[in-house]
Amino acid sequence: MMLSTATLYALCGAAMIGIGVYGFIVRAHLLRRVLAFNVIGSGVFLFLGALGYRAPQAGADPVPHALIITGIVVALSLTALAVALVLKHAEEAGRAVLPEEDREET
Amino acid sequence: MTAAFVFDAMLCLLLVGTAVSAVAGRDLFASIAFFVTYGILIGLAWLRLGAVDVALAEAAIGAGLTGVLLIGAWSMLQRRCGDGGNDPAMPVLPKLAAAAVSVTVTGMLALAVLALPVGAPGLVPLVTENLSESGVGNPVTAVLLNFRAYDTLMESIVLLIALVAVWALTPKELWGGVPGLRQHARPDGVLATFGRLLPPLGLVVAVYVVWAGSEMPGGAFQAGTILAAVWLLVVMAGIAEEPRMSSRLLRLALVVGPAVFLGVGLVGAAFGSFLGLPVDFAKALILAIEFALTFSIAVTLALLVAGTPREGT
Amino acid sequence: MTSFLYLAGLILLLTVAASLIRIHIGPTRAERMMSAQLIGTSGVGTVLLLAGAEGNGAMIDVALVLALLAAFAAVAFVKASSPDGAGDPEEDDR
Amino acid sequence: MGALLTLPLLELTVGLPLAATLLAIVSGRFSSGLVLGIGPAMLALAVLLCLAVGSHGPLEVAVGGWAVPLGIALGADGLSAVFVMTGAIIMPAVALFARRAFGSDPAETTQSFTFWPLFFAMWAALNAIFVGRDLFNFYVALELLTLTAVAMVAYGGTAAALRYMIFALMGSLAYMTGVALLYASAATLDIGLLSEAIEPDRAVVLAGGLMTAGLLAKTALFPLHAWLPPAHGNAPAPASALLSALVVKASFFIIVRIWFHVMPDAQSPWLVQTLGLLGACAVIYGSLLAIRQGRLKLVIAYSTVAQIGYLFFIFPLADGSAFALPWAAGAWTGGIFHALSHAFAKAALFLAAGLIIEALGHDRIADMKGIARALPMTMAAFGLAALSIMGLPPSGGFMAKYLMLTSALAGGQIFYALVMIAGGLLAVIYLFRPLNAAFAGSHVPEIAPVPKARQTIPLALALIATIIGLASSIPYQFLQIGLPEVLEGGTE
Repeated sequence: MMLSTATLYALCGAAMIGIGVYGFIVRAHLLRRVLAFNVIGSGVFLFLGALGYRAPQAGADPVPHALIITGIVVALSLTALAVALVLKHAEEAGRAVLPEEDREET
Repeated sequence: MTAAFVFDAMLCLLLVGTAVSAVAGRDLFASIAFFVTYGILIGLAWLRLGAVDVALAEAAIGAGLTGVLLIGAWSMLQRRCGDGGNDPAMPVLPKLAAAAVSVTVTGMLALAVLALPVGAPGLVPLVTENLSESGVGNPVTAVLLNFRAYDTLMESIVLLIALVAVWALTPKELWGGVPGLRQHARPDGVLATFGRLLPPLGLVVAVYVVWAGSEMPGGAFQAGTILAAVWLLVVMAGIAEEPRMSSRLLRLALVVGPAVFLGVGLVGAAFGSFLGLPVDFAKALILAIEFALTFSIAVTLALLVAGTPREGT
Repeated sequence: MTSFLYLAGLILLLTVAASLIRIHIGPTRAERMMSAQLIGTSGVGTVLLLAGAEGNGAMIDVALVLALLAAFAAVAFVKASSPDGAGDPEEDDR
Repeated sequence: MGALLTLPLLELTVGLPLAATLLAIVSGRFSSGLVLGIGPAMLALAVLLCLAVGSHGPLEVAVGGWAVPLGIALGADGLSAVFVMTGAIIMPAVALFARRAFGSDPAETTQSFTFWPLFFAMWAALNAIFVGRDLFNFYVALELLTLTAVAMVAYGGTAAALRYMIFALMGSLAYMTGVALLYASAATLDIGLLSEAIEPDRAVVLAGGLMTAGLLAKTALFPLHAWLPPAHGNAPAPASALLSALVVKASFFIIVRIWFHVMPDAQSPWLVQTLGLLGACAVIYGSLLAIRQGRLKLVIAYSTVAQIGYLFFIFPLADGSAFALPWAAGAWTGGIFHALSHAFAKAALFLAAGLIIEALGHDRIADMKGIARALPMTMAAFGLAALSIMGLPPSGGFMAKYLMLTSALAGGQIFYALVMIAGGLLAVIYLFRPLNAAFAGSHVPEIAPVPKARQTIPLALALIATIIGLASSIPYQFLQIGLPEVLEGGTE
């Protein structure tokens, strides 16, 4: 069976969500968590956008596109606040890791 | 058709590869470089999915601004705290558990995708049917600024409040100062020259993107990001300084876009429906909202990237 | 013709893959950043090929924005590698 | 009365605080006075909204005149109206209380500038959720709410804010993934249309699970509660009051909308019992930890962890999956009642704790002997609010627990009845400790002066928490307006 473009990219989005989730759990460094958040976020958007392209002959569905643009801006807003918080925390605590997760370094 | 499929498969492979490297790599800076690449590749994926507007937003925000934000944060961490980005080690068992969670999430989503009906057109017919009433020719702009304008209004407030939230982290003694680091460069150096050459070009592109947005892909958020990048470039080249947080003019600049948007919405409420745009004036109103929004978004984004003031005056 | 454009795009993607390996190996930051910039350039090229393949002129705008913003990331990197994080490596010449 | 329907009531409940947000950014240090105008206006709007819903039943308007599924609808049933009203009382009360901390400096400071835009944006986001009908709009509103809440927590500590943000970020992503799946299944995001369009198939059940998991992280239901005590316990008192009283309820509100309005058919015995059990764990675990805290604000914060648990008893008790049981509507109403009375009581407790900190300079329970003699009005407010949290008559908390308890007994779910009784007893223990300390000894401690006018604010909120128990029939009747269909037939 030949995968349709929509299905292929939707599966790719699902894979990216999984990869991001792994990073979000495993990596304790807060800037890496911000990075993982962005990977999951774009995975979710790719997932939504791909599913809106299941009828290419009718054209891509513009409603998910609008939702995704809104979502990208919202994700950027959250990222900016998260980065500012991480920097402030690192200046206070010396490291960009939450105290309870500060185990031995590799 | 097959060539396109091979292209898609290769792109997906690269996407997964860069995502894994960005998340699992050891060197933090390399991870950020992978993430910037990842943003570029997603932009390509959006083009393959017929989403040119999203590709523009991704190219500007995902690959551009987020990358700059992360590079800046990496630099600050290293300089101020000597934090090179090393992670505390996680024991193997929790790592396996995390991998299991990740595989489960992906697996369940994949199964759901395969179970969804194929050929579903979504809301394409409804948007097409109502496009002539919306005042613009680009369906995505019609959704963003007319059909679902309420979402977009809230989104513009989200961006503004993100800046207020970042400012809320300002140390007491630095309040009202100049956001970010004090930038400087050799006056006749490459950086300063670059900072003089690029802005006019960027300005033209930004105006084009917002103007084109009503009929072609483009719009306020993409154009605002380009303007913000241009302004940040001017600042980084040491040609101009960020305005002080306490500036009244700056605060007016921040709110003018959302205020015009909300104002149009409330006037609409007085004449029938909140955020309702009369067909005859829809195009003019949408353009007015978009230009005001572009300006405010540009100022907000530039200050978001700069962050809180770092040094006293 | 369309197939040919996709195949050309595929070749550009292969150059992207090569650059990715360079980001991984490094070892200096400048090398990593330069390969990310190279990928930006390949990205611009790929966008233009896709615009041709799908006959959608609007896609060219994406290439424009990508090119403009890629330069911006490079400047941010140069800044970050200056001594105080806000300067210009050229200032050292003084 | 018909004229009410021509007013843009729903739009203004969101639009007015949004306008206030923008004004607060440009008006600088005068922004603390804005609430004097906006507060009464919002209260008037809430009253009109209640009148409109009371006389005409559920309302719905299409924003911009675009009908769903293309556009976005706003709507209000009894549930929306009651929550908007609760916000319209608590928000201005907290704002009046906060004017001293965030508005009295002659020069502009970090907090005196940023608090007010955050405050009004929080209000707009809350109301957008209470009158929302669109799942994606909920997402945008939730993110606005998260930004304001994280920033307010950051006033009290960066690490606590980061911990909160980590949970909130994961929560948003899970929620958004669910929304994506639902849109892909049904090509609409409107609550009403979705409830007709979807079948409980694989994608829909997964979407429901993801959205719920995400919202639970934001509501802080056990075991996703770890962020809440440091966040609510260390933020400035007015911020803690808003966070505990209203912010955690907003994500709970969306959970109720999803499972009782969008996909009641997808409720499975497995789901309702899991949510109920997590709620039970939260009640016991939160209460036990509240007993062990040495600081007053942490006791109150852990109490929030416990009280959130009760909210989720509505799932097993009002199980809408099979058919409308006679007691289902009672259990559902009891759960909502609990959310409301907890909002008033918890806001009163945190504000009272804030006054004690202002007076003593700390909130160590062991060192507040005799504070009741120095601050009688504040301790009266604390005691009255504590009654409601314990669930003793005649408070609103009693009414809520009574409704839930009778449903549990009628439905033969003895387990939940026992947990509720145990939770009440544990609440008596953890709230008795500060009360006991406050009334202990015979001397009047030295304190910084606290104006009487500010002490009346927590007292008024505590009185409302009591009055809604005494006059419970009005909100009770109100909550039956636009009751979810799955619960209809359950009302006598």
